[in-house]
Amino acid sequence: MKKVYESAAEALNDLLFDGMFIAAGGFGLCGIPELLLQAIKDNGARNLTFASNNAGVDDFGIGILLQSRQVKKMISSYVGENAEFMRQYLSGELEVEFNPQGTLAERMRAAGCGIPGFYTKTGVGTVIAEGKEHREFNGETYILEEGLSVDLSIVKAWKADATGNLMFRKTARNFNPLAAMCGKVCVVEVEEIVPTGSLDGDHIHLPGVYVHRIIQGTHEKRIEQRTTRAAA
Amino acid sequence: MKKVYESAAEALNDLLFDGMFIAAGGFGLCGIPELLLQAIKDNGARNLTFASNNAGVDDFGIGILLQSRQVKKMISSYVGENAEFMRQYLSGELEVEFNPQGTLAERMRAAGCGIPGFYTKTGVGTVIAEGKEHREFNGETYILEEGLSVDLSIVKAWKADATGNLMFRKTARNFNPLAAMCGKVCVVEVEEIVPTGSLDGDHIHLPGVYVHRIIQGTHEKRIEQRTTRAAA
Amino acid sequence: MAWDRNQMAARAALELQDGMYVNLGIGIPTLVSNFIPEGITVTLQSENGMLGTGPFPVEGDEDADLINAGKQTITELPQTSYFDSAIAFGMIRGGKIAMAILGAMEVAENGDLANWMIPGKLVKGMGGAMDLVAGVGRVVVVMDHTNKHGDSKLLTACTLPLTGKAVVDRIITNLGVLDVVEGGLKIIETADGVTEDELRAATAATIV
Amino acid sequence: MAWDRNQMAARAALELQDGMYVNLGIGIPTLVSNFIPEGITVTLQSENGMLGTGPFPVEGDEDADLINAGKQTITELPQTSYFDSAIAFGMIRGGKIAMAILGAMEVAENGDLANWMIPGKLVKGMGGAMDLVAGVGRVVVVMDHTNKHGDSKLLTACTLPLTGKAVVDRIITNLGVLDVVEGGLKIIETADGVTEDELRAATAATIV
Repeated sequence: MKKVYESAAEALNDLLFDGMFIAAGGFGLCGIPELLLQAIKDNGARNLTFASNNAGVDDFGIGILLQSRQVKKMISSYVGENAEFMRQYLSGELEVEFNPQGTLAERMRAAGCGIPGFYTKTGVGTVIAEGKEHREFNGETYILEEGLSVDLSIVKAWKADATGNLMFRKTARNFNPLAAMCGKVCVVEVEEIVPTGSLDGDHIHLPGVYVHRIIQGTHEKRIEQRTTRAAA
Repeated sequence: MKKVYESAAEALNDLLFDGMFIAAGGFGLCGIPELLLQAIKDNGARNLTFASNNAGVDDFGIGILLQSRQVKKMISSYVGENAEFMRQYLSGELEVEFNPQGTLAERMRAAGCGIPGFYTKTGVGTVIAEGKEHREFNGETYILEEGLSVDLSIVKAWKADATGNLMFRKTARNFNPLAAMCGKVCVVEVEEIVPTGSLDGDHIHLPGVYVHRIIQGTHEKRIEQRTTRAAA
Repeated sequence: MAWDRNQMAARAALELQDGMYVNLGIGIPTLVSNFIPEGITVTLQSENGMLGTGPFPVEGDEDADLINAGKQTITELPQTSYFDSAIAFGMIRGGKIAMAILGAMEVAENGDLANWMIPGKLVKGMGGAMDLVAGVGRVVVVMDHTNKHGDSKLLTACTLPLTGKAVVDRIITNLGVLDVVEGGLKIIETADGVTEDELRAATAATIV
Repeated sequence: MAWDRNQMAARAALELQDGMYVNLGIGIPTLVSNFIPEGITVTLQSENGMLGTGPFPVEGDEDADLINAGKQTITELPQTSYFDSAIAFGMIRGGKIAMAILGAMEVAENGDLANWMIPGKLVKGMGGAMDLVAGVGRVVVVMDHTNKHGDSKLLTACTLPLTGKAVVDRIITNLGVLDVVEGGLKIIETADGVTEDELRAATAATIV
C-alpha cells in the first residue's frame, strides 16, 4: 500500500471537490501545510469550509485561498492577522464560526477517537454556549460540544517514514496530530521522508494508521513575529 | 519545588488514607507501579478503591493488596489472572465495576482534561449501557460515560527528569499517562532519573505538570506470559 | 471432515487486504498472522498500545516492556509505533482499524455477539472486546460451529450477555463461512468435505 | 501617581509561588516573566503546545518551529516539553495550570470577564482565552483601571460579551489591587501615591 506521493498535486487532486470540508493543522504560520494549501489553490476547488485555528496572513497559509475566493466558511479561534479575511467577513462574503481554541482542538480529537460529543466548562455563560445543551456534573455547569469530522485532513509534519509514522518538531506540532485524526482521508507534507525503521517507536508522535498520503517538499516556514533579545 | 523523593514510603505515606480512590497504570504486569504498590501494602491503608485495567496476579501487582485485604473495590476491564481476586469477588468481599478497556482509558484522560462526560458507542445494547443516558448523534446511538477523577495516581515510567517530565518504554506506556492525568496528586516510580535537559522536549511522553513526586528504584518487571519462537 | 484450527485461521487470513490495519483476538485469531497471503502487507494493532506487532522473541530476547494484548512477549518491526491506551482505543473507536478478527461464544443471526461472560460462572471482564466490536470497520468471528455439547453457537438470538449488538459481519467456523445479512445468515462457502445440508443441520440460526 | 506597565507586571509577579505552572497572556502579562522573584521557580505554559518557555532568541537563532501563543519567536529551556493543542488545553481545562495572568477590557464585580470582542468592531476571535478562564486554578487580570475616555473598566456588570462568567479572582491595575469577593470588590492595596479614595472614585464597581 503505497503512501508516498510525488507532489502535493498528485496527492490531492483526486480527493478535492467543491464544497468539501477540510481540517488544517498549524498555529499562526507555525506548522501549516503550506505546500498542500498551494496545491488546493492551484486545483481551484471552491466553496471550501476550513477548520483551522487561524486563517493565515494575506499572502500565506489559508490567506492565499481567501484571496482566490475558494473559502466559503472558516471554523477558527483567532483570525486577527488577515486584512482580506476581515474584508470578506465584514461584507458577509465569508462565514465564520468561532470556537474556543481548546474546544476546537478537542472537537478534532474527539471525532478521530469516535466520540461524537463531550462536555466542557469552556464558554459557559458566553455567546459560545447559546443553543447548546447545558448539563450539571458535580454541581458545576458544562456545555455539550460535538466532534468535528471532515472530508480531508491536511497536515504538516517534520519527518515521516513510508508507513506514515510522523514526528513533529517543537511547537509546530500544535493542531497537526488532531487535524490528522478527524479526516476521512489525511494527506501530510513533511520536510523529510526517512527510511522505515529509522524512527524510534517511542518517539513517533502520530502512528501511520492516521496517514493516507505523504509528500516531501521544501518549506518556506515563514516567521510571523520575529522577536529577539540583545545578545548577552 | 522538590519533586524527587528518596523512597516509595517517603513519597506516599503522607498522602495515603483509608477509603481513598487510586488510579494505577499498567497493563497486566507490564508497566505497573510495583514499588508504590508495595509501599501501599507496607503502609496498611485500607478500604481502597482502585481504577486499574487489571488486578495483577496473586503475589504481584495489585494482587498483593488483595491478599492483605486492603482493597474494597476495583474498577477494571479484565481480571482473569488472579485466584484470590476471584475468591473475594465471588464471596462478595470485593466490589467490582467492569469498564470496557477503551472506556476506562478515556474516562481517565477525560477527568484529567476537564471533561466530565463524553459519549461513546462502546457498550450500547449491553449490560454496560444499563442506567446510562442514551443519545443519538447522526442517527447512531451512543451512551454517556463520565470522567474518572481519583485522589491519587500511581504510575510507572522509564525515565524522568527532576521536573517530572516522563518517558515510557514500548508497551509499558499503556494506562500510565492516563492514570497520571486523573489524580489530584500523582506519584511516579522510574527506572532512572536523568539530568534535566537530557530529555529531548519532543520525546517527552508526559510533561512534568502532571507529576508531583518521583522516586527512582529497581524493578522486578515480571513477565506474565513468556512466549518464544525457535531461533531461525 | 471440517476445517481444523489452522485451516480456519488460513481461511480468515483471506479476509485481509493489502494495507489494512487489523486487530486479532486471542486464540484462533492469533494464528491468522501465520497465514497472511503473499504480497499483502497488513499491520497488526495490539490494543495495549502498539501498531506493528512482530513475532514472538527467540529465547533470551524477551522484554518485559514489550507484550501483546494477550500479555505474551512479542517483538517489534521496523514500522512499530507505541502509544497510550486512550490513543489505542481512540483509533479503534474512531474506525481507523479496518477489521477485528475475534473468537466468540455465541453469534446471533442479526449480528449480535456474546464472548465475554457466562452468568453464574467466573466473570473475568470484557477487556477491549466491547470497544473493538463497536469501533472497527468490520468484525469477523472465528469459532467452532458448535459447543462441546454439539449445540450450534450460531443462534436466532444470543442467550449470553452481549458484547455488542448487531456488530458481526462474517462468521468463519470449522464448517464454513457465513455472512450476517438481512433476515439471517447467508452461507458463503462450506469447509472442505462439508455439505451445505450438513452446515444447515448444525446451525440453529435462520439461514437465508 | 500610579503604577506604570512594568510596576503592574512586577506587582503581578508577586502572585507567583514556587513550583507554579502559569500561563501569561499577551501585553502587560508577558512582562511578568521579567519580574519573577528571586528563589522562585515557575514554569510558563504556552497554549500552542509548550511547557517551559524561554526568553526571545538572540538574532540569528530564531526558529520558525518555536513560537509562543503570541506567535513570537522564543527559545526553550532545559525542562521544556512539547505537546499537541488537545493536551495543551487538556491541562488548562483540567486545572493543572495553577494560574493565568491576563489582560481585560472589562471586569465585573462578580468576576465576569470581557476581553475578546467589541460588537460592531472587528472580531478577531477568543483564541484560548475562554478555555483559560474556565480551566485554570486562579485568574489574575492585569489592566489599566480606566479606558482611554477615563471610564472605569471595573463595573457592576460587563457591557461587552463575556469571555467567562464569575472567573476573575484578582485584578491588578495601575491604581491598585482588588479581589473579587462576596458582594463586590475588595481593595487589597493601592498603588504607590494612590489613595484609597482615589481608587474608589475611579471605580464603578461596588467596593465592599
